[in-house]
Amino acid sequence: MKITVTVNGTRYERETEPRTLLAYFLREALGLTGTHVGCDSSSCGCCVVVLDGSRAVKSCTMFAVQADGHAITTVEGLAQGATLHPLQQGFWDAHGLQCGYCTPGMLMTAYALLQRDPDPSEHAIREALSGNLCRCTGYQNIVKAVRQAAAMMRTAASHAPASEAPASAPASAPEPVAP
Amino acid sequence: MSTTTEQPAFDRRALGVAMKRKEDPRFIQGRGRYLDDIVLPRMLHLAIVHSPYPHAKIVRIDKSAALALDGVVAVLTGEDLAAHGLAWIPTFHGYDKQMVLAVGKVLYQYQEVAGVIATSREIAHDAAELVEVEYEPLEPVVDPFEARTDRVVLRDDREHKTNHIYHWEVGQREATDAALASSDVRIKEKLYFQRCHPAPLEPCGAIADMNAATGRLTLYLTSQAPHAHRTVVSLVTGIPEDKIHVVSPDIGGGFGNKVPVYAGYVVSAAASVVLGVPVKWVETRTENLTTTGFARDYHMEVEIGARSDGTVNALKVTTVADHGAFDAAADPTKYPAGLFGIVTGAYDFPVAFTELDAYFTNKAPGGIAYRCSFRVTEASYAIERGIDLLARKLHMDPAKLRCKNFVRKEQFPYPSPLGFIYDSGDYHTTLNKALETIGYEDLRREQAEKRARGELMGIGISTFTEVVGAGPSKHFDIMGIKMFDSAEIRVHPTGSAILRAGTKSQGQGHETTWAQIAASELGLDPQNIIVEEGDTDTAPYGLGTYASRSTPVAGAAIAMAARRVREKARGIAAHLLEVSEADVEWKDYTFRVRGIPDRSVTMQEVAFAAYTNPAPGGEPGLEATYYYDPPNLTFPYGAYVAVVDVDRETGFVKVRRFLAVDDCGTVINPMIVEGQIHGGLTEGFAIAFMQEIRYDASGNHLNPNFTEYLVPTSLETPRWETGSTCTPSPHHPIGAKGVGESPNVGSPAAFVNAVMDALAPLGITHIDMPLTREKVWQAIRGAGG
Amino acid sequence: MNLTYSGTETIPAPKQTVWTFITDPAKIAACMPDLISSKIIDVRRFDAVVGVAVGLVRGKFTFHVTLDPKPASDHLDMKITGGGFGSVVDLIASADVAEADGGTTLAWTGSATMRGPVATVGGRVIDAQAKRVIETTFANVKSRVTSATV
Amino acid sequence: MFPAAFDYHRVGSIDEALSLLREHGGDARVLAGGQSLIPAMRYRLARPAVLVDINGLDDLAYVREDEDALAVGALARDATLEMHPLIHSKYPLLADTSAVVADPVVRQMGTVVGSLCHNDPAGDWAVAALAAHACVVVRGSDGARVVPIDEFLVDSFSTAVGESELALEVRFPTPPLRTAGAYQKIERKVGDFATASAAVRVTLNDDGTIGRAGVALGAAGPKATRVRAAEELLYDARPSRELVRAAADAARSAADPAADTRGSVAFKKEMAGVLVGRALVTAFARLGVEGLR
Repeated sequence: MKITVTVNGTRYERETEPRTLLAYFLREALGLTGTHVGCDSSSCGCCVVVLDGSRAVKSCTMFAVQADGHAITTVEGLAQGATLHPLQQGFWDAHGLQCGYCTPGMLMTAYALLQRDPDPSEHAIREALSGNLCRCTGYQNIVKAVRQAAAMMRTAASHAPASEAPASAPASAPEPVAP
Repeated sequence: MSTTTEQPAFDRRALGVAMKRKEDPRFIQGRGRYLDDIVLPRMLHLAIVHSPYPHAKIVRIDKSAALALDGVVAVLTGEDLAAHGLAWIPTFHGYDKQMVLAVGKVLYQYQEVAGVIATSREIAHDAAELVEVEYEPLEPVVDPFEARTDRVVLRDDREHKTNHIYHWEVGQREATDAALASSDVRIKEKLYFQRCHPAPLEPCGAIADMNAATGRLTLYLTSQAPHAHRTVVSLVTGIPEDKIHVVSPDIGGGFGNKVPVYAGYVVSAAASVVLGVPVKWVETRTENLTTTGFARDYHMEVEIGARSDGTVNALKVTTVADHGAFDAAADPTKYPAGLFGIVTGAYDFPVAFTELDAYFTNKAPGGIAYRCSFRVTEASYAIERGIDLLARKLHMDPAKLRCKNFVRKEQFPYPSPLGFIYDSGDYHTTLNKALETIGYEDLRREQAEKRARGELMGIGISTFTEVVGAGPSKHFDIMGIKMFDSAEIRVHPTGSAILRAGTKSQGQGHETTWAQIAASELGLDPQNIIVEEGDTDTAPYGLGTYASRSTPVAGAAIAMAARRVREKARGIAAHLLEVSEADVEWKDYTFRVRGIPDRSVTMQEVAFAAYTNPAPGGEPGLEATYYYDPPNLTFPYGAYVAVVDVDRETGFVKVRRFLAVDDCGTVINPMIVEGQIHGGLTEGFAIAFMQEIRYDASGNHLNPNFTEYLVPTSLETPRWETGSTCTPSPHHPIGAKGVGESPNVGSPAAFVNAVMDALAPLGITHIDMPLTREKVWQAIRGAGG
Repeated sequence: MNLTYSGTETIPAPKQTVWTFITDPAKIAACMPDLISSKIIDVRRFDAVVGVAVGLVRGKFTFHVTLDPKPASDHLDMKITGGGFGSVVDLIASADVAEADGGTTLAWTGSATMRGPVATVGGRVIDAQAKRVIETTFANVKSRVTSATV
Repeated sequence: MFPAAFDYHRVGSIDEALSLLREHGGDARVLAGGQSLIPAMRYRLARPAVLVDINGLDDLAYVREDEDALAVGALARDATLEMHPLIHSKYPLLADTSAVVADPVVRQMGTVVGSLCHNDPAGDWAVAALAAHACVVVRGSDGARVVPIDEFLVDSFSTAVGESELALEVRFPTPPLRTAGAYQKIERKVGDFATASAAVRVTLNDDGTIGRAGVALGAAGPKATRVRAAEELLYDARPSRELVRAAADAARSAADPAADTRGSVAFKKEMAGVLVGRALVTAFARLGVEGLR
């Protein structure tokens, strides 16, 4: 089947088998290998991507064909050029990662969280991230990282002129069609 | 302190600094390169067919339906591998071997039976379903105590027709028995340390790429020990070692799981050799949990004898170990039960004895060191539970009992009754710090009040010592290869450098900490020291990263290689400063003329000169390699305190507080050390409360996925408190001891001790891990609570 | 995983009629629910392919059935091995027939052992299905014997 | 793991979905949230030949109150309820439930109606629906019918929805004044199915007696189980510790769980009682009746 998806602001048209899971489509058809797969039971959250700008979903529990006509944000779409997204900065500053395998999923889940709750409590963060497993960090520094990012984003939002996009907005405007 | 030289653009005190990790930018931007991210031209995919039976004869394998499927290139069975001499491979233990693909019979459920190679993963999995295998079921032996009877002997390939693998003992049996017999007080308890699995989030995988034109086999492996794997592959296949190139890319967690060689690695290699194209194998979570290295599975019985004042007299621990179908425990050759001899722990036992018998059962093989230095976790659990049981029996505060029996600071180096020389420690100071920090006296008061109200609150202590850093070549080898490690440092003309080591980070942050060690020795900017590991073509030979050995062994090699570089640099500095070498001293990260500190050159200046202005007659360039053979093991330790509340109605345990005070000697990067402790505590928490690999009586694996093998989420995981003391290792070049495993080694006993303390008013003394709601509830109910 | 089931049917027919019925592979095979095909191998053995449709799990199970009657004690053992979905199911069932008021009681027990992914992933699904296969088979025995007798 | 191949249809209307279901019968499955279906397909326990994807039917994503009920459309996600202000203010039983289904990421896709149709005996929504006396709107080629939840839940993994029918909506009756509920669940960790769960909903009359009550258990039988004995005890009685205890005892007796890796029969039965007790205490507390614990 031919599908059209907009990933990190770029439109892609690709042929895919209906049974191809979105995670594998992103990794193999688009070469976006930041999205990982760590289980078969929708348990680990390594594959979380953001659907249509706001919903964190497990891309191993969704078929690529379901994403036809939708927009996907992956970890590769977080940074604006050389400027890290506040969440990426937070994870780096607060040592919110070790092996890095769960990190993209954590980032994307946290990204969706901060869209709906700009100042989440520690409990709210732990709750929101409870569909993402991490074997290395014990989560504590991940929580710290998300709180730091939230603070950075609130500060940026309060200083940003109204016309400017908030720091959390994914790259959107021009939609070049990828080859 | 004043200096006339210009302030460098970086902090030269690289050691002990919470430097942000150099590897992180790629991981936070999705630009890591893990095994499954690698795609090679014409690459095929391998899927493996597994046995549903735990013990069965293979009557017939019919490949025809699988081969008929469009896109299927080959189907390999054990018989096919046998033709290449690859049906069996040696385990790391050397004295046992294991099947790659089953030949004749299967010995555990999910054992690999056939491999299907196809043009896509999906087709490979489609075809794997079509491989018809006819089995004739045999009676499974699931319980090691049943295996001990030899009523059914599992391994007909072995000369000795018995399920008994080995007997191991250390210490003085008679003296220990006598001391126990004459003790005023004795405790004896059976403790089962359950079978667990490290379950790193990235599963294991391999890409084998045989280039027929060059005759070279490149193996991308999720390997914690790439050099050892290269040697094993060479020995097994007969391919010369220079024709094998092992690359271990970014690894998504290892925890010991990625030390052994797995069937998928061998089958993909064999397939690539046969087919001449790259073959990728990435296991499913089910394959990871059912076939790759498990850990623990020790049935221990601990006995302690003491005087009535609490002074310990003797320790005896007897263990039955369940090793599964093959003895694939990755222990050093002379230590079949690893470093279990640390079982006397932090206590000054006059005499001790421990013995262990290992058995085959119809379960997956393994026995790997899961975030643990070779069975240290089991040993620490035994002694720390034992001491608590003794405290209970003596009606003595468990902290006081520990203090009474600790090896004292002035006793180091301390020869333990089971043969180790503890290098250093100050157990009293560390425990006291923990007790003060957490407010132990207040907690005991609160507990007394709660008990009066019928509430179940518990405080648990664990004051473990580890033994890590395997190890001195006199004692330690794996398959004959001595357990040294290595480093190579090349300083470039402009004062940046490349550092290569025989280790392989899986999240530990070597790219940062290795650079910090080298930077602190060389006065260079750690940001400009790139660290490379995992490529056997470029890195010096080393035994890899596991068992908390990287910092004690490779970390030392890095410091020593850097010092070699520095010695060479001193000659160049003397040339630049126009003085004799003897007049040049290394001070404040700079070469200075003795007595004239204003006359100095930096390492950058020396590096430039090494290539542009070498000393006449001297060797140009600035690099060194060091192979470090540690003189002793290191002994990191800690004092942990857990505070729990138990819900009487449901058996739910709430870990209210947990404090870990660790002493790992010199700290390279406190941020990374804290991260390692958080992670290790979380795995210890998981083991104490939920993680277990279970088999039912018929040999069915009950936890083959993450819905049944329970990994705690951010919501269950407690908030950790940490602290530290510092007792540097006297024999390590920078005094470091290793820390990654301490929290996983030390914490399970703290959790269990806390829960048993909570349940003490009900007379409950022990529940085996994991302490699930139901087990705690059953115990409370059984006690009439 | 291991599962056990049991039940009792009271059949308005003479004991011998019931006994003859339940020891006949062809008759028992016909009583299995959602039978897709069956093949009688000899007087004691048959193969059956049974459709499975519980919720989202749909597929076929292939069973090899061996009957082991012990007429002296009015007891029948049945060994059923087979599987589907890459998994194996072993069922051991037994039935005791006894005369009762106005007919015969057929007391049966069954236990199922499942191996492979199905057991843990689809345990709750397959549990329900195994139970249904066994219960329905014996319920069908009752109805067919009854209708043949009446 | 990778699903077996299938044909995929993304439908643009309910009628198109129904016609595909009619055409393919048992070979087709409806894909809504997919959070149970897709893992089952990855393990190849489910291998439908045809998937009928209804995710394009945006009209079914509603959560709204109409004249007599809260109507939750077939595409309303668990997270929609979890974050809905109306649910938090007026439907505490549903708010409780929505926060503990699977994990928060799965809840972004998983649907309430899909969960009811899956009818896993350890699922959450069926338990809440029983306690709330909900009903389900089922649409076939002959039009729609409204099926009370007790009839809708037929057996483990089996419902009253026919092969060529579509469940369109679940309706939770508008709670009378002074009504509250609660959902309690024991799970081994986030994301697990219930070891035991209990849902209650109670209405207090003006005189302080209890009007209609709903009490139900999860993971306590082949399907979500209504505890009629407890409902009868509550009806017309006044909230008291004794009453709560009696209702809990009734739940314990009514529970008929199967032993599995989550727990033994004895433990699950006991937890059924404990959870009904706790849910009642919570629900009454929400109505301002304290001191029942």
